[in-house]
Amino acid sequence: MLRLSFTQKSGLLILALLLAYALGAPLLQSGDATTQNLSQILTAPNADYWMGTDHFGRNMWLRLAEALQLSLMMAALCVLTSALIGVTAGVLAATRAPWFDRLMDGVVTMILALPGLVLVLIFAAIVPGSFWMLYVAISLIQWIEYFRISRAITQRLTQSPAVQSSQLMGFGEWYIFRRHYWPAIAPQLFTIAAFGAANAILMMASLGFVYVGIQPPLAELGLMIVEHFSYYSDAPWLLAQPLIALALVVLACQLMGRGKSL
Amino acid sequence: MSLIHIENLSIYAGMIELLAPISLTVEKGERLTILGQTGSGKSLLAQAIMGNLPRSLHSQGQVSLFGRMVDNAERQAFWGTQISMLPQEPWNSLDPLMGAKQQLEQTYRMVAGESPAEARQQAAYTLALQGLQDSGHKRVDQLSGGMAQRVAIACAMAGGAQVLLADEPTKGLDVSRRDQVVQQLLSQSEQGALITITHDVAVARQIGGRMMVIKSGELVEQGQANDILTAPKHPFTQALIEADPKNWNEAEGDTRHGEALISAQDLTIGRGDTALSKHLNFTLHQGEVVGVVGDSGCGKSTLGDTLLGVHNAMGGQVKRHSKAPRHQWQKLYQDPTAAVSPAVSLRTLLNDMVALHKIDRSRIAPLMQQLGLAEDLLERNSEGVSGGELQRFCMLRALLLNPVFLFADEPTSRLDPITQREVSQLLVDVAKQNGCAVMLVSHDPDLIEKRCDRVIRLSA
Amino acid sequence: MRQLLLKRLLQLIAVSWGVGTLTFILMRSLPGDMAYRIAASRYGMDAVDNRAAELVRQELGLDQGALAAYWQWFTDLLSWNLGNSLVSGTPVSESLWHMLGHSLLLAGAGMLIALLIAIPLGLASAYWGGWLDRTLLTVSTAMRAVPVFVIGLLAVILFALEWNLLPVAGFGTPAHLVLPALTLALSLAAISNRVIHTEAQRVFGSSFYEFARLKGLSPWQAFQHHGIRNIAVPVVAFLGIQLITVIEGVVMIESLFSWPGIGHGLAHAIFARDIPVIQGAALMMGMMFVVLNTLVDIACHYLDPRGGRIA
Amino acid sequence: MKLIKATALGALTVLACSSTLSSAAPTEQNTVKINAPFEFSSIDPSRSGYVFTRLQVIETLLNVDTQGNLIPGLATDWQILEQGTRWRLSLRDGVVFHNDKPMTPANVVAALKIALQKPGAWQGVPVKDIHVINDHQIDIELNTAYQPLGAVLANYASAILAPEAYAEDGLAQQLIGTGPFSVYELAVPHRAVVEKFDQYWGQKAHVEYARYLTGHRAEARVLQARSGQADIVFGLDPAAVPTLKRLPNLEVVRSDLPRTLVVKVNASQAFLDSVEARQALSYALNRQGIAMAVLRSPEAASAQILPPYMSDWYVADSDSSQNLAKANKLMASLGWQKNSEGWLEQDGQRFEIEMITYADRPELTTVATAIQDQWKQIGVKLNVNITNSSAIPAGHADDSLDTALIARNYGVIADPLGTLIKDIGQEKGGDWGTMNWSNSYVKTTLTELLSETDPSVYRQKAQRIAQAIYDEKPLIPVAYYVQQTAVSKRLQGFRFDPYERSFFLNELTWVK
Repeated sequence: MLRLSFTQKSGLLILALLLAYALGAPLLQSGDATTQNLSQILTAPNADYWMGTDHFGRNMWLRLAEALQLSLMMAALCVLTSALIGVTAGVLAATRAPWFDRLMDGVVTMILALPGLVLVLIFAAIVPGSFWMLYVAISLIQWIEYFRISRAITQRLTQSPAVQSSQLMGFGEWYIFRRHYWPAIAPQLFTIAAFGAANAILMMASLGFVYVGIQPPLAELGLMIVEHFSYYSDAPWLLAQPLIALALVVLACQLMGRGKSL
Repeated sequence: MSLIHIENLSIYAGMIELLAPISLTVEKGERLTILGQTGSGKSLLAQAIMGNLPRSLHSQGQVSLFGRMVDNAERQAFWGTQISMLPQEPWNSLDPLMGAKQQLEQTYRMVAGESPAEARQQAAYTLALQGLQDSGHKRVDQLSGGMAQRVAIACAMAGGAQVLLADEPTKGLDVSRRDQVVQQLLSQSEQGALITITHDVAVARQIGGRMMVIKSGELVEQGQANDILTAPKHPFTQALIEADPKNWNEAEGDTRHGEALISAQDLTIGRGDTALSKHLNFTLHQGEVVGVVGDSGCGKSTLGDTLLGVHNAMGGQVKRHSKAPRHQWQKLYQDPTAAVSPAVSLRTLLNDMVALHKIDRSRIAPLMQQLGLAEDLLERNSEGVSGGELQRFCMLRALLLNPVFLFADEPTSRLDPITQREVSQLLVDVAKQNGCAVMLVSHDPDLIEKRCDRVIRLSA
Repeated sequence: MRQLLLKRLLQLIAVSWGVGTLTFILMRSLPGDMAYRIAASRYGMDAVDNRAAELVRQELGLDQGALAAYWQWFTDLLSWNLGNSLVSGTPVSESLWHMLGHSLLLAGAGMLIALLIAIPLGLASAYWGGWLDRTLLTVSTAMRAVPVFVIGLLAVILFALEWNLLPVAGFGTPAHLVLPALTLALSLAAISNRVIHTEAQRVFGSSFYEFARLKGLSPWQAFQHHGIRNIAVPVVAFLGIQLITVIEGVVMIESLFSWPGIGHGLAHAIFARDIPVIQGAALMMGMMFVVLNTLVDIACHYLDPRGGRIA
Repeated sequence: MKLIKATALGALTVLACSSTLSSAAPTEQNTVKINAPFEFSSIDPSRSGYVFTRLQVIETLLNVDTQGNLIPGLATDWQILEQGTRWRLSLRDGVVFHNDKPMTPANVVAALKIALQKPGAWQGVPVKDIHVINDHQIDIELNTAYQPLGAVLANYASAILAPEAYAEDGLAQQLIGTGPFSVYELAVPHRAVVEKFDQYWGQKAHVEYARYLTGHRAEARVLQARSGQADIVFGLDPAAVPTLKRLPNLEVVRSDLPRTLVVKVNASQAFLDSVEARQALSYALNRQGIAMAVLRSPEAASAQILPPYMSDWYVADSDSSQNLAKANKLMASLGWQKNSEGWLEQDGQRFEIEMITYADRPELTTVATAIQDQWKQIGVKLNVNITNSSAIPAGHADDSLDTALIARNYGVIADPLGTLIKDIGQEKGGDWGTMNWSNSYVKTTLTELLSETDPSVYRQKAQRIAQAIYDEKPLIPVAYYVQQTAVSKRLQGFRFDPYERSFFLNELTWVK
């Protein structure tokens, strides 16, 4: 259904590779990401530790995989929830009574009053270190993007001849949504979803940076970058791994989002 | 000394030849019209002459202006001062953020080299000449199509160019605006030369001078305009001329029709809070074809929508004498591609309707055959078929609902002349066979004359 | 124009009330007893004990009912008295103005440098295209793929440590401003140079621009009279949207370079549960955000008389 | 139009710029730049006086030498009369405040009386009255003998300020002290610049200015040290120490201080109320691994809360090595079996506890993560919750706390008895000490020691208390806290105060 441009295909490829690594890694090496080995800290990648060990002697091969799993899961969950809420609210705002539209406008202005990160910061401070509170906060901010796009498209389509003719022919609301609104919204959704996923991961990493995000021992890319920063001179690869992983996963999402090369 | 002389100029996209080699000369004071269907490579010829072909195309052959052989780069120096071109969409060729007068002034000042005071005075004079003196400050989005076209022409000639190339100058304009623009072109290029590119036979007839007819990149006929128009030799030219509604044969004017279907009593129609037409009284009968004509903006489409119940009347009322259910009052749209969802194949859309209204499938094949719709057409979606085919598909869908009333809102204005003739004929015949009343709207009085039993004139 | 300003004013009031109440509710529901947190910030981590917390509770009346506290806070807000910081006791508005000055300085410098980088690169890549366009595309995509604090970390490693040219953190001399502003500018320019590129390409390819050339205007005249303004309208509108990334970037960069701005203050106040400072900072940020948006709206209106914002 | 926007922005930045830049007289050459993790939320001695005693702006009547013995400060000597209920202090003469006014006994009494009402070190001291005796002596009368009073007088909360320094409500609004440095410029909460005070009674400073800056982030402080923007950096993250050691422009000073990383245990919590459970948790700790890999100082591992040089309180034979077998046996004896996922379980309940710690000290989060994994080896599920340090006293007050990882300084008051009484002596234990530990012997003996003068009896009782703490493990020590400080090589004569009372800035000299 989706004709992917070259950039989107390369994005998909990178994402597939990362997913394969994230899910495949635990199968290739036994043990879990939190077992420490205090006598083997900061070892460079070698035979039995393919990606070396971190400052607790934990196996980076498994730990990075777990961090990637967390980021991808957060991205997927946030995109799904915000898309669901955003599109339904958008279509309803465009088709239902005007007071609903004004109400949604008020809510949106309120949320947009503060940059997303500040709001998430406050939410994360309430229940520090909980994945679910972060997920709720990020989705709360991201649904607006979907709301605005779907409302704009639906508003334009309600006046269009196609919808008018379907109404004249006696088709119901659900059919009009399925045949007219959804096919127009869907391609746009893909772009926003891809960028939404990228932003969700970036935001979670940023919160890790300000020590409000995830609590130990959970592995998270942003927190890892901060923890490993002080070892940058005697174990540079330790800092490089989460950095590159984060850059790749965000790059993959952004490439997928870019139909034509922006 | 010829103003323009071209020796077998041809245009290629890579290896494919878009325009076969063509030669022409235009002397001082001469007028040349290039006639052809849309997409036959006419505008490429104009761009080749001017030297602004898109990067992906390249041309061969020699072009000499004012007796001197010039390649693309040198020709740019001639732009504006010696030769000037008017691109197709006038409302796109003016800067959206700048007033009309300001743009004209600017051309006088920078191209003709006049002092700011002279330029301002000259611009005011030219605009007054065109009757636009009070809309000088307006921006493009505040001007009508016709007004924008006239400002664009003024700008094109402001540089003092002797030769003007006009590419489809009357596209999308209604009849009265079209004639005004043609007159302006003729007067502006009195001393120099005018090359006009159009698909509208009526425009060609008004301009006169020499004419060349192009069919899909090939020069098929050339000579004096009125000779070709009165006695076309090439079959394609004949079909083109006959497609002009002026030459259609008269409708039988059959006055038999069933009893009253719907009538307007002292009806006032309008959009938003502005009333467009007041105190309309008429009655439509079953199987009758009624035409509605008037300049754009006089409420033709609003009248139809009010009858259909999509818009509510501002005054008076619409009385329906028949109990036919809502889905038997149908509408055909000006732009079929906007009225049919491209998301799925035409077959699926058809199946949706059949399922909704439990239509007996056996009726589809004969109707499609009658409407000249091939079976495999249904596999494609609305963007995969031509404008004519799509309009006929809309008619199929409407007819399957056994409509009692069909409001056709300029159904053929977007189609090329030949298809326009076929589809409008088909519409009237099929409606009459199925006893369906038709209200046909168009801005072309000839078309309405030739197709309808009765005509309602709306004044702006 | 007046109607636009009225709408923004309404938004300002709604924002201040909304943001204020939102932070008030959120902070009352924070886990951990506020009195203890404040005592910890006041008397030092190890010395805080129940006696100190009890003292703080009486002194600041922390145990008065939620509604009474809210009403009292609301009346204070109307008289623009944001109360005193629970921790340091200094009036909130005074320290916030001080912080706001730093944040505006950082945001202003960041956006200025971003424009200085993005405009020439965007226009050049649109006009010539080719290898310049491709390299810019890859660099911008890479830059957008990393969070702003990573750019900051790399800048610190490179400039401050390896070449030891610039100070790492803190404030005072102009040299302190260079690294944070540069980090913010790079993260902004990565996106805006591509936007300028797309808008410039749209204008250069549009028929009114071609007609201007056909009318006889030289390439430079066409660009000067028709190009600049038509490109500027969507770009300025985009700057309005980019404000969100500016403020979010500022919060991250301030905590990385410990630049005493409002973002840093907010993050720190959240940790210390200093409610008045949090409300003040969130309010100030909300207002700063709406005011900056209004400025962009005015610029857009002035640039594009048609009123509608293209972006 | 584009021009207008650019100039508007430019003007804004210039305006903002001028308002923040202060043209400080101190220059790069004459200022010692100090960076530490501790903010001073106000200038009142009771609140963050420790910053200003360290910057040697304000001084106390008594001081403490490196072995923890009391030595003369603003008071030349002190006698304890009438069985410890009257302390007579003779004041040093020739001491001048920063406002050039001489320090009189009346000033001292006034300052002490103000310090008395504020929370902190003076809590629980049974003071009857303080009054002037003659032109160079004052008396402090107590209701009952209070042996640690000397240590309280050496605490920052009892610093002596000039009368003009105090506002009516007793809060200091200007720091007019007696130290070798006076305040030059203050920006609460994170920037202070002090200037050499020429009329100082003791050893005058060589360095002209000193600038104190709070650095919240551990890695930002390390960067300051590396790039030379700070001459002295306290609170170094142990992880960065190896890299800093290799740098030519600075040296890393390691110093032991009486601060211990301790796991505070709620002895009334369902799983932790038995001694065997606490001993099992202690055996499960790999103290050598933590000391070597996390704290980067192998000999810091310790099974006792107090350092060896506090010999009265140090139990001779203590074993700090990891012993998983013994730990598992102890847990089994309590009826815990490992379930399928490897967690200990007993009649449907999993052995799951929470550990609270705070991020202000970089080592705490890393040590907590290490403990979490080590306790996992014996099946104990530990959830680490990093929040603000106030959550620990709050958890203690409402009994919601399971365990907490803290860095308790037993040397704030030179003699540990004072701290031990506060941490262990109270009925429920102490916010930063034991919690609901039922051992009446220890509580009664501690109060007796308060008035015990015979050293051999004092030592014998102290040993029994130390042995009880070591055996019943109401507090599970992990390691001694090692303070790492980076000092720039352009300075000479830096020495670190184990009791964190002073930076000894007046002993610093520039390397020529």
